[in-house]
Amino acid sequence: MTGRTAPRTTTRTVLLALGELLAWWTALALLWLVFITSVDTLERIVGASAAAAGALLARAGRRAVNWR
Amino acid sequence: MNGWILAATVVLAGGGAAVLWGVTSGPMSRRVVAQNLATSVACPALLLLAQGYDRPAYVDLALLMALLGPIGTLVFARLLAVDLAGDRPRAGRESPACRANDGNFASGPAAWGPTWAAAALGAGVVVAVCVATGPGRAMVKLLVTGALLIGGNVIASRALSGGFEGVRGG
Amino acid sequence: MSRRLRLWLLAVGGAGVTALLVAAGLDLPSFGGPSHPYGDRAVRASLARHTANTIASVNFDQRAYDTLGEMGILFAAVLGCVVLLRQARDEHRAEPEPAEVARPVRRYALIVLPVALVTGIYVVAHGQLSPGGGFQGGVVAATALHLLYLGADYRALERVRPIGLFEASDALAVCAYLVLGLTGVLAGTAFLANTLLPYGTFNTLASGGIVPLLNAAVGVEVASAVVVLLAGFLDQAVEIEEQQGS
Amino acid sequence: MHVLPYLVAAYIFLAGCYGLATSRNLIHAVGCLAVCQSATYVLLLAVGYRDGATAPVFSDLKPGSRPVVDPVVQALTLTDIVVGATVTAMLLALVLQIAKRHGTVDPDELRELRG
Amino acid sequence: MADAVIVVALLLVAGSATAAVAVRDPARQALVLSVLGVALAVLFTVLQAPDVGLSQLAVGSALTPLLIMLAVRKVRRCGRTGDETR
Repeated sequence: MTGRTAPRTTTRTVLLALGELLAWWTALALLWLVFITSVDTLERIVGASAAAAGALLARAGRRAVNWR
Repeated sequence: MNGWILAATVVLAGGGAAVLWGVTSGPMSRRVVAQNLATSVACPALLLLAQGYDRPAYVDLALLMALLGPIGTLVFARLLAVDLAGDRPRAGRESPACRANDGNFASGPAAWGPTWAAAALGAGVVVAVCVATGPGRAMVKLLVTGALLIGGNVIASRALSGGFEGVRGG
Repeated sequence: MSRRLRLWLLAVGGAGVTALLVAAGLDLPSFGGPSHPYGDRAVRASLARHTANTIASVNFDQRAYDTLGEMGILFAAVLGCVVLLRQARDEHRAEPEPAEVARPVRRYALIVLPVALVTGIYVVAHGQLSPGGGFQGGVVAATALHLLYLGADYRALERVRPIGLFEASDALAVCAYLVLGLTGVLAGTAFLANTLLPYGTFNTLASGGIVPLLNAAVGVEVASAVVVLLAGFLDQAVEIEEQQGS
Repeated sequence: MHVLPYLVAAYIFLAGCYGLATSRNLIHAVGCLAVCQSATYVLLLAVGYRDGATAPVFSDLKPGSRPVVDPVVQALTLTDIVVGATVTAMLLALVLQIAKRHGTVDPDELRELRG
Repeated sequence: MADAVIVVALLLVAGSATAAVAVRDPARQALVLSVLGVALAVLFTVLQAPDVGLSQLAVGSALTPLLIMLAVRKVRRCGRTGDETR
């Protein structure tokens, strides 16, 4: 019983985590696009990486605060 | 010398004098409020200056001010929590009710008058500069700056009026 | 030396310095004057190398060697602070107490944390174009991390801050700056000479040759240095206590 | 107006020195040193200013369309601020060591302890 | 007339520097120092040095106050434990 519910909850948590990361990534990438003046390919790549770093930190921070 | 720079001069002179007077006299609770006010005076002044010099690049300064100013106030609110709890203005009247009700924005009325005045100043300046800029990416950046400024100031005032009451040693 | 004597000495010395400073101030070229020979040349050199932000060009191209010295000072100061603030033998670490922070403040900290990090990276990445650069952006990014201490407690900050990693990246960033300088030597020009990479299109992210790379190295170095520095102070202020009865 | 910024810089420096000499607390003395250092920023930037000019940052400005101020002193000031921050941190770490060893941060009491 | 804003910023810096020296308690001095940092950032902006202003903002508004306040807290704790053991 527990063996069957456990994978389902992990899938659910993974999906939730991915959703949270994706939401943060979208928001931060939009923020980057607002900051810059001219858009080119390198700008997009750097912005996407910065937004990814921000999203990871956002999730890490939320988990660190909620753990207790 | 154009109208924008003149407005910035007036904001700086008036707000700066008030901040200096507040931060050098009175109890600790008044000084931290004055320190918080410094951010909310300087950030609109920087926005006005950016518009006055016709340099959109200077908006970065206002953006960083809006981000870091409230963080600085949080530093004081956190590390002076014990001192502030001792001499919070009119704390005796409402402290038990306030502590029970999380998110109560009524505690410490001495702090909230300047906060809302500063928020109104920030909002007015952001709207004026946005109108002058016209729609586009630069306007969204200004709006982000304004949101960070006003949100940060309200939260910093909240932190000053008992946001760190559960903090002892940590 | 008594307090009175010290004040007299200060008054005499202060009067002398005041006289000298006022004389020097009156002799300087008047404020706002039109003649800035070095400035005009620096602007021309910066534009010739397609760097939009002349200050970044001066810092990371024309005077890149001085910036190496500045990085060295920062690195040495952090090293000194880590040594001075280490845990002594008669001290022990007390677990930091959990803190109850009001909910709006905690939420604000969690939301602004990634926003401040992205802003810091933006300031570093656009250092050669708009106002900003490695130092400013690095400090902003490092400050962002400490919102976790302000908005929650020290244990939350410790969970997302592997201090060894930051110490390593501090050293690696200094090495990266040196290696970038040495590649110039290996290519047959001078140390830290900006001749290797193409200068790129003016006012884009890849312009300025070596400037963006040096900027990024300084950004990583400053961010890690500030985190390590504040870790030392936070450890002392929050965790480390003297042994009772010592 | 021609010399006001230079005089302000001199005044800030002297005020910081007065605070350093009369300080009764080492942390306060470190703060006064930071004030002294801010005098150098004011002096350097005042030397580089040009009337009616703007910053030499060309991300939103056509090169040559407006006069610009001196970027060299700005770069010097930038280095100055970094060094100032590290000096503050280093001195505060030393003050903490003194506080731990001697239990006081008053320079006068420290002299008595040594004497 | 165009220099009015520079004069105002200079006076603000001079005033907050005086206050930073005159306020003797380190914690209160840290508050004045953070105001001094903001005033300096505004002065650098009107002197057309936005890079330097950003740098001063980054250091003066959050980093220096945090360092000083942490030092104040540690010194207070040292004093307390020292008194207890004595």
